Order: sequence, then C-alpha cells, then structure tokens
Amino acid sequence: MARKTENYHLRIPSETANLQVIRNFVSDVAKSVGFENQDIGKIELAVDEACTNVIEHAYHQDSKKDIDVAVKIDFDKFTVVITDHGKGFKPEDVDIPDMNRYLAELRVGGLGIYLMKHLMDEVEYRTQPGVSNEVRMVKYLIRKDNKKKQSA
Amino acid sequence: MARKTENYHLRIPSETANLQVIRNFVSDVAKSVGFENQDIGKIELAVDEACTNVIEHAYHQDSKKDIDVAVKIDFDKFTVVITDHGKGFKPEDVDIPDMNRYLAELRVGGLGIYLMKHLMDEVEYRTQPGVSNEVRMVKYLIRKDNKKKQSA
Amino acid sequence: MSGVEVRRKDLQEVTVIYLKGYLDAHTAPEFEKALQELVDQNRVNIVVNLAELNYISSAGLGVFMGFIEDIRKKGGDIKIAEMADKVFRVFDLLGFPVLYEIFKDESEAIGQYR
Amino acid sequence: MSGVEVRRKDLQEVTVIYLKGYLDAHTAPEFEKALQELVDQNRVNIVVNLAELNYISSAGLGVFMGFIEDIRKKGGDIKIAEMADKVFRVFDLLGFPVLYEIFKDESEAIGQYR
Ligand SMILES: Nc1ncnc2c1ncn2[C@@H]1O[C@H](COP(=O)(O)OP(=O)(O)O)[C@@H](O)[C@H]1O
Ligand SMILES: Nc1ncnc2c1ncn2[C@@H]1O[C@H](COP(=O)(O)OP(=O)(O)O)[C@@H](O)[C@H]1O
Repeated sequence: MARKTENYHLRIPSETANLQVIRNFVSDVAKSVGFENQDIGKIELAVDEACTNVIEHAYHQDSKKDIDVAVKIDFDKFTVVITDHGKGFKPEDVDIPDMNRYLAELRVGGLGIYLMKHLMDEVEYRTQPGVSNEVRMVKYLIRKDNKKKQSA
Repeated sequence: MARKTENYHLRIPSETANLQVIRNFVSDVAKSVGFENQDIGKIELAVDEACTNVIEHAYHQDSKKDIDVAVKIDFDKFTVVITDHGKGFKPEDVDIPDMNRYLAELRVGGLGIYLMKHLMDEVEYRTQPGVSNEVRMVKYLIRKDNKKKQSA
Repeated sequence: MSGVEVRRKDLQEVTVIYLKGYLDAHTAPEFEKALQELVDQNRVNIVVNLAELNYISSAGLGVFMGFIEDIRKKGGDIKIAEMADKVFRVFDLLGFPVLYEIFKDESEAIGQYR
Repeated sequence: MSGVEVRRKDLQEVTVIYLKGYLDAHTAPEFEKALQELVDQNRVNIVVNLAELNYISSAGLGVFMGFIEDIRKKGGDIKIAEMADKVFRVFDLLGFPVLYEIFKDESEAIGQYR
C-alpha cells in the first residue's frame, strides 16, 4: 500500500458518558497504525483529558453541544485535533503545576493539561476566544516496518 | 436527564482495515443507550455489511475515499445512516437470495443486504445514482427504564 | 487491528484449523489462503475450530461457501467445532447448519472422519 | 458503557474498596461517593484495591487528592493495592507514589493498619 495521509473524524455529543466511545475510537485508530500498547494508552489518556476539558469548561455539561475529534495520520506522525466552540480561554494564563509543590500542598484538580503535555510529543492550543478553540496533539510513530496495517 | 435527540458521526477512510473501528464505534454507542448484547451484535454486523459494500462496490478499495457513518438516537429508535458518493446502484435490481435455494446450489456471495434486512427493523436505500447513496437502518430499542445512560 | 489468527494442526487423516479473533472482509483472505493450501495438498478432511472466533460477517461465510463444493467433490468435508453463540447466531440466521455439521467438541468432529 | 464498579469490604479496622473498569470524569463520582460514605462513617483506614481497574484519568486521580487530607487528619490513610501496570504508569508520571503507598498484595496493605 502506498504511503498517504489519512483522516479520521468523530463528532459526538459533549457528555462524559461518551468519553469511553472517544477513547475507543482513538485507540482503535492508533492500534491500526501500529502503535504499541503503552503509546496507545498515552494517546487515549491525553485525548480523554482534552475532551473532558471541553465537556466541563467549554460546554459546561451541555450535551446539546458536540465535540469534534479529528485524527490525521502521516507517515510517522499521529495528530489529534479536538475542537470546541465554547467561550475559550487563554492557555498562557493557565498555571501548569509543579508536581512536587502540588503533591506537598495536597492540591486537587488542574492536572489535565499537565498530563497532555507529558503524554504527547507536541501539544498546541489554537484559540480564537468566542469563535473556536482547538488543541492539536502529536505523537510520533517509530515504525518497525514499511507496512501501515497488519491484519493480525 | 431530559430526553433528546443525539447525533454521532464518524468519517473514516474507505478500507477494510477500518471495519473494526467502525464496528467498535457503533457498538459503543449502541451499548451506551442500553441495547442488549444480542442486539448490539446485530447492529454491528448490519453496519459492517453496509460498509463492506461501500468499500468494495462503491469505491472499489480506493482508500482515498471516505465512508460516513451517522448514528441518530431518538427515544426508542437507533438509526444508522451510511453514505457513499460512489457510482450508485439500483437496490430494486438486486436479487435478494432465497436461502433454501442459495444453500442447495452452493452459491457464494450476495448475502450482505439479506443479512442487513434480517438484522435490523428497517432498511431503506436512498440512491441518487452518481450523486450519493445512503442506506438508512433502524433498530428499535425496548427500554427497561427511563434513564438513557447508566454508568455501570 | 486485532484481526484474525489462523492456526493449523495436522492429524493423521484430519486437519484442524483454528480461527481466533474477527473474520470480516479484511481478514477473510487469510482463512481463504489456509483452505486453499489444504485443497492443494489434498488434505480435505477438515475441522474448523471456532472456539476463539468472536465475530463473523458475510465475507467470512463466503469462504466456507467458496470451498465446500470443491472439498466435497474430493471426498472431504468442512465440519465445524466449538462455535461460540454469537457466531452461531449468524450461521443459524442464514440456515448454514443445513450445510455444515456443527459439533460441540473438536474430538467429536474429528471422529466423524474415522 | 461499561463504566466503573465500586465494591466495598469491611474488615475489623480496615475497609477495602474494589474498583473495576474505567475511572474517568463520568465514573469518578461513584468512587467519590464511596469515599465520602467511609469518611462520614469514620472508617478511615482504607485500602483501595485496583486489580481490576483498567483505566484512570485525572478525574479519578482527583478523587484520591480530594479526600487524602481529610482522611489523614482523622488519623486514617488511603493505601493502594494490586495496581495494574497501565494505571501505575499514570500515578507514576505525576509522582503520586510519594503520597500514596502502593502494595503488591491486598493483605500487605491491610497489614499496615495493624
Ligand atoms: N477547552 C477548554 N475551554 C475552556 N477552558 C479550558 C479548556 N481546556 C482547559 N481550560 C482551562 O484550563 C484550565 C486547566 O485545565 P486542566 O489542566 O485540564 O485542569 P482542570 O480541568 O482540572 O481544571 C481549566 O480549569 C480551564 O479553565
Ligand atoms: N454501496 C453500494 N454501492 C454500489 N453497489 C452496491 C452497494 N451496496 C450494494 N451494492 C450492490 O448490491 C449487490 C448485493 O450486495 P450484497 O447483498 O451485500 O452482496 P455482495 O456484496 O456479496 O455482492 C452488490 O453486489 C452490489 O452490486
């Protein structure tokens, strides 16, 4: 099979009950391109965190809104873009915790973006407040061979 | 939670390697609305058959094309619409097999639409040859209670 | 994706094929290859053990239909063993049990060829 | 969806909570409820058995953080037992093992309270 770009796209009501569907979708696609289980787990968790933020912070549990999850596969690059049309936020104003202090002070919450940044190779927010917010996360794939899909 | 319509949508490259992703997506959504395992299995298989037809007959294995799988949930109705933009066909010209003869004559192939019709409560093709073809399949949900989602 | 795993066990007069996973339009060619090999080798007393098969679509059923005539002409057969309920329901919906004998145990299916 | 299953076993001085399935923003409230109940009943020697937990996100971790201060003030603790590798990796990435003792066996974790 010739190498090419592939796009996958899921649009789903914004509710926590759907996190499992989203995780399965992203893991299935990650598995099909040959990621190992540990990396699949990382992608799955990073996407869960991003979607949980959309459900809670962008749409405040309003399940009439939709979440968009797009996966793009290039040769060695797995990109997930999660888009919302909520009120938006300034990522640069978000305080990413120092974990030593965090644990010493027994803080609660505020771990989502920290996790995303440590699980993925690239994490980038593109926010136009009031219009759309997207977070774009990339994981590089170390390929063992030239075939994209194996059937077994 | 107030009853409402929910829409789920998956767009995915048209290749048989993606059938598993499509099946998992549809089963996950069917499970989340409370279908029992047997019905989930029926929906999963009907959708597989419809998508296999798109991959093989509409797009002839051209994975640059996309399949669209849309799921709509009303109170007691689970609707899946699968759309392709291939050359189209006349569903009324397709010969649905009589299984006794089929088996006696040891025929091969041609079971997909038969299965879809026997697995789902409604199956309807809407074809505009050369423009778009969609198959719309419905399964009714016998609800045991009024809650749509259970977390366990 | 998980796909299908096809294993083969040669006994004296019988060959058992084990299918594990998901048999669909993507993976059916692997099962087809295994059956073709058996036909080419004239090993036509076949038991297909489906204990670990989780899923079958019409593409998988098509492989059974595609070989049965040839195999029976050669004096052999395809017998099925240890099918899970979920897979049986699909076979049953299409009336396949009329054409293919299904056994609970592998040994029973093998015994039919003795 | 499968979600999470929370079970509880009361021993003399210790309570074991079993989590099974997926702990995320959807299911974390069930774990929260179970811990709140224990705090209300002053049963604060707690072991959380994660043998059958397949997944945890920050919402699940937040439940651990949300109760630990209160429970320790009351002289109790949350100890963790039989964590699967996949879940451990998330705990570990955040440095949680500094705050929560993790034991291979449930009995060992229970023994800490004796
Ligand atoms: N999609 C989003 N829309 C609006 N605000 C967001 C979004 N994602 C993150 N945020 C903001 O960033 C903050 C930090 O997010 P995170 O690190 O995931 O921790 P938490 O969600 O527990 O607060 C959130 O509290 C919220 O204010
Ligand atoms: N999406 C589609 N686009 C074009 N032709 C189709 C499509 N779906 C079904 N068909 C036609 O209907 C026929 C019967 O389909 P089916 O019952 O699934 O059996 P099979 O795919 O094994 O031929 C196909 O052979 C094909 O000609």
